[in-house]
Amino acid sequence: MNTQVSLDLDVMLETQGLCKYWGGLKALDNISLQFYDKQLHGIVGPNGAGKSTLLNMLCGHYKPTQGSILHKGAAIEAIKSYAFARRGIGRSFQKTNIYPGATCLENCCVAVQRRMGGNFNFLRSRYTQKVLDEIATEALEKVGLGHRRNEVASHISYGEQRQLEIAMVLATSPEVLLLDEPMAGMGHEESQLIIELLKKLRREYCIVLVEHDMDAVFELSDQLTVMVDGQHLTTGSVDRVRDDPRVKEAYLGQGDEVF
Amino acid sequence: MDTSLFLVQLINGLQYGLLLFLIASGLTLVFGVMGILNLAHGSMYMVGAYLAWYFVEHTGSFALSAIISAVIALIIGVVVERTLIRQLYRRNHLDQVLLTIGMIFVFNALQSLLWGNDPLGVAVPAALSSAVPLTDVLEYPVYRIFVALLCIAIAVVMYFMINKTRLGMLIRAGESNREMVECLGIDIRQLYTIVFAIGVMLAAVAGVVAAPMSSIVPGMGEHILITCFVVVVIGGMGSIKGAFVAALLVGLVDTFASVLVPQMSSMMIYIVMAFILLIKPQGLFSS
Amino acid sequence: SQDSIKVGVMLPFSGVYGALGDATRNGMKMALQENAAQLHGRKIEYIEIDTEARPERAPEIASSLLSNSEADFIIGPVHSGVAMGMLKVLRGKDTVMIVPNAGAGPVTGPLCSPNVFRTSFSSWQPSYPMGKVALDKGYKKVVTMSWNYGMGKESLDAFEESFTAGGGEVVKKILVPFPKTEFQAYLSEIASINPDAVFVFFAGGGAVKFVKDYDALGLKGKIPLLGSGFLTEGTLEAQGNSAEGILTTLHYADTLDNDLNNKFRASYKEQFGKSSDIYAVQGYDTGLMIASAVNELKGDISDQKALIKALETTTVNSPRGDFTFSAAHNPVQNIYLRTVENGENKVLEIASPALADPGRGCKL
Amino acid sequence: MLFNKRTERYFIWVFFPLALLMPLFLAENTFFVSKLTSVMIFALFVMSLDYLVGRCGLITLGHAMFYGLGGYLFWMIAPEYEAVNFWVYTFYICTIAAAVALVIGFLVLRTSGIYMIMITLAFAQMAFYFFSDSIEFGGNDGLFIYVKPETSIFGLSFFDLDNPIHFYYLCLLSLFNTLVFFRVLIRSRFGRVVDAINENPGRTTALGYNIFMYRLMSYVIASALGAYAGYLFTLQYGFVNPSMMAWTTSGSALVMSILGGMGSIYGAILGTFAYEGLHYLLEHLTEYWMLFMGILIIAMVMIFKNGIAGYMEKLLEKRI
Amino acid sequence: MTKLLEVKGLHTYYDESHILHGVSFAIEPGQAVSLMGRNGMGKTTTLKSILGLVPPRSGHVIFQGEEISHLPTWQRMRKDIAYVPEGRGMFHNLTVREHLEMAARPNQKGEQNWTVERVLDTFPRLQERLTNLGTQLSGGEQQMLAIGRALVTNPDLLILDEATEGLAPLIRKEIWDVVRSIKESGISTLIVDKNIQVLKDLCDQHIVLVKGQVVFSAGSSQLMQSLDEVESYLGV
Ligand SMILES: Nc1ncnc2c1ncn2[C@@H]1O[C@H](COP(=O)(O)OP(=O)(O)OP(=O)(O)O)[C@@H](O)[C@H]1O
Ligand SMILES: Nc1ncnc2c1ncn2[C@@H]1O[C@H](COP(=O)(O)OP(=O)(O)OP(=O)(O)O)[C@@H](O)[C@H]1O
Ligand SMILES: [Mg+2]
Ligand SMILES: [Mg+2]
Repeated sequence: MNTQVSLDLDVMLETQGLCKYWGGLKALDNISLQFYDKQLHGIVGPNGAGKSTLLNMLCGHYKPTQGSILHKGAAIEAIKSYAFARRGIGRSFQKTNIYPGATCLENCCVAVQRRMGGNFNFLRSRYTQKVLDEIATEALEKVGLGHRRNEVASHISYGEQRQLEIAMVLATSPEVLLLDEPMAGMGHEESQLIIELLKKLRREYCIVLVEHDMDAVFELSDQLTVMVDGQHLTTGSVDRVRDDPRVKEAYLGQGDEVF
Repeated sequence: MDTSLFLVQLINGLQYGLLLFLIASGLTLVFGVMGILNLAHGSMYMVGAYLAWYFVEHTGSFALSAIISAVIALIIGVVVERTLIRQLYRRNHLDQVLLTIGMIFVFNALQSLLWGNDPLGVAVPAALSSAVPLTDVLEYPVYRIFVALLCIAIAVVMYFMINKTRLGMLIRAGESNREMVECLGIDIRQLYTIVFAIGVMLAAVAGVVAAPMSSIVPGMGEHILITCFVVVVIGGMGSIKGAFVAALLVGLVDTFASVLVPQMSSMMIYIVMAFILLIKPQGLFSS
Repeated sequence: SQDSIKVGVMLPFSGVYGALGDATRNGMKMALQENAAQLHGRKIEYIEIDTEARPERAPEIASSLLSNSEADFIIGPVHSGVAMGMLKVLRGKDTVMIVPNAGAGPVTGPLCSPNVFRTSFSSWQPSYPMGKVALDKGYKKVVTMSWNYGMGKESLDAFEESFTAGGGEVVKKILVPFPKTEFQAYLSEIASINPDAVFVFFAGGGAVKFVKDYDALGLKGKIPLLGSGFLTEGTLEAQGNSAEGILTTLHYADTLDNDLNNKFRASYKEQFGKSSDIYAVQGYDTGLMIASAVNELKGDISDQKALIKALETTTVNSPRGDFTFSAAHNPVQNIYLRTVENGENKVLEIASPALADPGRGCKL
Repeated sequence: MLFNKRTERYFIWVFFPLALLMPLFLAENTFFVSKLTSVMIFALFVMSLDYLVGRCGLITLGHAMFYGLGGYLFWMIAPEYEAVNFWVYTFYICTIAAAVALVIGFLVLRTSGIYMIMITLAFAQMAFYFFSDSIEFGGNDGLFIYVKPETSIFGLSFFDLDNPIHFYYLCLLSLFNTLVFFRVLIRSRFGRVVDAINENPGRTTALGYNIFMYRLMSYVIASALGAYAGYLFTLQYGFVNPSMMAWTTSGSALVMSILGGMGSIYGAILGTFAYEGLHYLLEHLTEYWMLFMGILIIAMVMIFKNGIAGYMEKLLEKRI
Repeated sequence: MTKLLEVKGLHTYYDESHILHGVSFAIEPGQAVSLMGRNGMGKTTTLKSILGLVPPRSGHVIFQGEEISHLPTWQRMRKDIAYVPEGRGMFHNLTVREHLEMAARPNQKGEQNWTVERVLDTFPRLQERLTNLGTQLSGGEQQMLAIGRALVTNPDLLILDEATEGLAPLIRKEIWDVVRSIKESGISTLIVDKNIQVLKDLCDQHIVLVKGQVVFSAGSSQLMQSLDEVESYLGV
């Protein structure tokens, strides 16, 4: 275990012997990890290593074949998938997953409204609560989409949709942020924006970041886990992991250049 | 129920099931595989039966009549796809509901105009008109054995075509993402026209084949339509194997319910369907 | 000189019952045309509406004919469910309603009404005499079978009433869900019971399919098939050979040898290019009935009481033989025993002369 | 604003005043009043379906079950010859229908898409055969209902249901209220979630919504209103028949709602009036009305991309 | 020598919004060309206009000297163009093997250099997942499959839209290697990507889009000279 991580930090999320099998394929095999509050935990690994699968289980989208997930010490693997979000576990998707027909603002409003309550209020107009709009706008501005707030989501470009994706997660004000390749498809500038954003956020939330953009991962992670073929390869500080020869072989490649 | 009656009913159930598969086969193709909601499927079944009658009256030959009817149905299929269905691929699925309901009206009206409303019948072709004794009283008509074999043949051919051939892959891919298929250099529009027309033709062929065993009446298509949908959906959308198993299942359930729980027999296939969908919300053989 | 007489026609012209609607209308128009002289110069104006055999639309169409078109007569329907819907609106109203087919018992039973007439039959009528016929033939054990709806059930009950009264036994009563036409399972069951005879009520397309299946599965020739006459009405051509030899009872038969019938059949065939059937006759008699009532009132039908009186007392000189009306306004008529021979319903004998429906529950 | 589309506001300003005045023109001919009444009743039914299909994305082919149930329930719970209160029975019927919808919804909403269409159909067919096969419920021929409820609230009675004109106004009021109700519902925070679920159910779950509950709620509301429409229909002629529950009734309602413009709510009125109007005209014009009806339906699908409402919006909204 | 692809004055609209304002460029046979730009500048739209997926209101697309603007998409692709779309365009009801088999065909010249087997050799990861459905693959696996599916059509021009998005560094390198070898075998490529570091070495020609207009179009050497300018367009 990485010594740099001070032990007085709270364990926010923990997996114990987590397995996910698809038929014969062991997409995840006996993964035990701890995710600390106010830390950014990077997860990398070759394609098909099971990173998205892990996130999908942490957010309740898939049920584990075996093993358990603890949130603040309570086992949550059996609860309904929407209840994960209720407990403050929010996620973004690798494949853009938004409300294409609604405006960016409305996309975020749906997210904000969840925790503001009153969802079974049949009579109160959705437009009367300005707070909702404000929080939603704030989330959009954080990711740099403020100027697009009234644009219909399907009409903004792919990269912008990726930004919106993150804004929506932020808008739910989660405690845990599960980000699945948030930077994929974004331009350099936008990526920088997100990196800056994550730098700010990582001291406020427990963030799990899956990303193939190595610069970003190395820059952001407090801890880094490498997975290969559903197996846990190593976990530790960025420097230690980067120099691990097994990691180089399986994932980064020997060359100095990082693409 | 003694054993011999049980066996007879088993045969009846399978026979009915196979016939159902035949009628539903076109729908499996058009609706299950291609994803086009064609409510006028039943109408084409009806049109097939009427065409069979008409050409048997005029040519005297059942085989000839079957061929002519199939060709006419194929042409209707091409025309309908080219002029109407094609415009709707990009639109909401429900527009297909509206369109094909409009088509039902038109087909019904044309049937009434062209052929009147009297019930009609076609004689079993002479070559197949004998029967095999089953019990002291019951006989089993050779024609129905022929139909059963035909259904099995169609099922096998369809299964291979959809699941094993490149053509089948293209059709399935088209259901999933038309634009992408076109990006691979395939004329998806043409392909869809043809497959849709084949689906329509299968419906009409079912009507032709069923004609000698049933009565040809207005509205015969609408009665069978819902059952066809039941078959396709229980089987799981897009699965030929599923549709086949579901058709046999529905046939058996209906047959045995008729004799065992007659008070509930009309509800039975719906109860079975509800039950299956509650356990397997995507049908029996969904991918 | 006067306005024309408005005749509202509520029949199914499309769908499964379309053929019945067509024949009824043809017959009626033919009668009114032939008897135009009796109308005292009044023209007939038809308002025809397709009921699509949809009971839930019946009240609306009936009230349209009643208060929008202000029809003097409303003719219809074929389907019993529709009849109920019409009755709900028309009972006790000023307009005369004449039912040319629907046999539902209540129409001239508990729901009878002074302004409602029926020129066809009550479902009890054609089936009741068959019980006795079956007994005479020496059948002791019979299976009965029909669709599970009002008309079907009433027919089977009527048969059973007379059959069991004479010592017969109905060993099994099969009710097929309406409008299902998959009969194979039931026929297999009948074969395994192997009764002395089978009595059925089916009509239209279902009748065609039933008779063909009965033949195809080999039951024909082994177990005699008896039926309410609708089994072989308007369906013989489609049934082909399979229908030969079936025994049925009905208030009409093609080969009834009287002048009226011969003339009727010839001119129907001439006018419409196809053979007439019972539905055409019922329509024809409806026309006759209107004509004779108008004649009796010398063309003035404004007095409803008088009109009803005139209708009640007419004797209709029908191709089926003369008939009169019972107190409940149902025909009192002969029921014939027929058999199918060479594609025609041939009369064997009168199964029950001047049979009147008991009119149970009617307070008229 | 409650009615946020200009087209919808125009429509309301044209339709409801006209409908209010209509009986004055038609006083001579009560038939047209009752015809309009029954079209409005059906429009109410279509509207509830439109909400379900167009706004919630829950396509059902079993909605007519509740339409029929509204009628049968009234027959079941109303005493045979005593006077009953309309409002009280409205409450009873809607509540019972809602309870039934709760149970059925609990089952059918596990599926989605075409599977849901079929399973709703399955339940509706079961109900249909249940009523048409049982003699106690009048079987295929249906039942007569002889009671006409009185409509007093706190001793004040505004409507006399025996009078077609009064009944007309009652239905008009119901239609208007339903329209407003759905608009309020759609605009509400609940409506926002329903819209979100319709567009992307997976994402909505991931945001922490229990989408099943929202769907169930919508299903229950729409079903209760569907039953209310059936209850009104039954009151109009005092007649119930299982064909009210037949899948063809659900099918026609679906056709009218697509024709009107899915999800627009007021489109349900347009669709129903257009369809019924055409039907009425054509069937009085020609025996082959089906041919023309079919051709017109086909033409309308081809021309209107989003139903009549969508077409009107295209014409009117542009000029803002 | 005729140009392989020539694009002249494309104006493309989504309903009323004008996205491309007269995009023009050309690709020589055998060249690799990069198309760069920030998010939302119209790169994808340009590709879709070339392929006819979003028909331009005006402008010409000329492929191997032949005007193809009027042709339907599938006929353009038959002229041996292959496309790897952004978002990958997987079929949810086809297995990995079926994805490749349905697409595989020799090109117009009758050559079939890329076969299903060769693709599977190139991407061993896919070999293991042959019976999975397209949408059951991990993001990266989908990307490999999309590229493989394009290659088995044996194109003359391969169009890649963000083809390395979501790929692990090793695989990404592999993909660039594949592109390089494709280029060496004489197939032209049109590459949309964000990674200017790789593209500047890999491609012979570079095009930069800003708000639907070509603001920079030149060879590699010129790119090196005006790297700062280009990077500012790209927001690097
Ligand atoms: N629904 C499914 N059915 C079967 N196999 C699946 C399914 N989903 C994922 N897999 C398989 O599980 C493995 C892990 O997939 P996962 O999406 O977690 O990979 P990943 O680490 O996120 O990869 P990438 O970086 O490419 O996104 C893959 O080999 C994939 O094919
Ligand atoms: N379907 C659409 N309807 C309306 N506008 C669209 C649509 N698709 C794209 N746009 C708009 O067109 C512009 C160009 O989009 P395009 O997808 O071509 O950008 P891009 O350069 O590929 O960006 P990215 O790098 O994010 O993929 C964007 O501003 C976008 O808002
Ligand atoms: Mg992934
Ligand atoms: Mg793009």
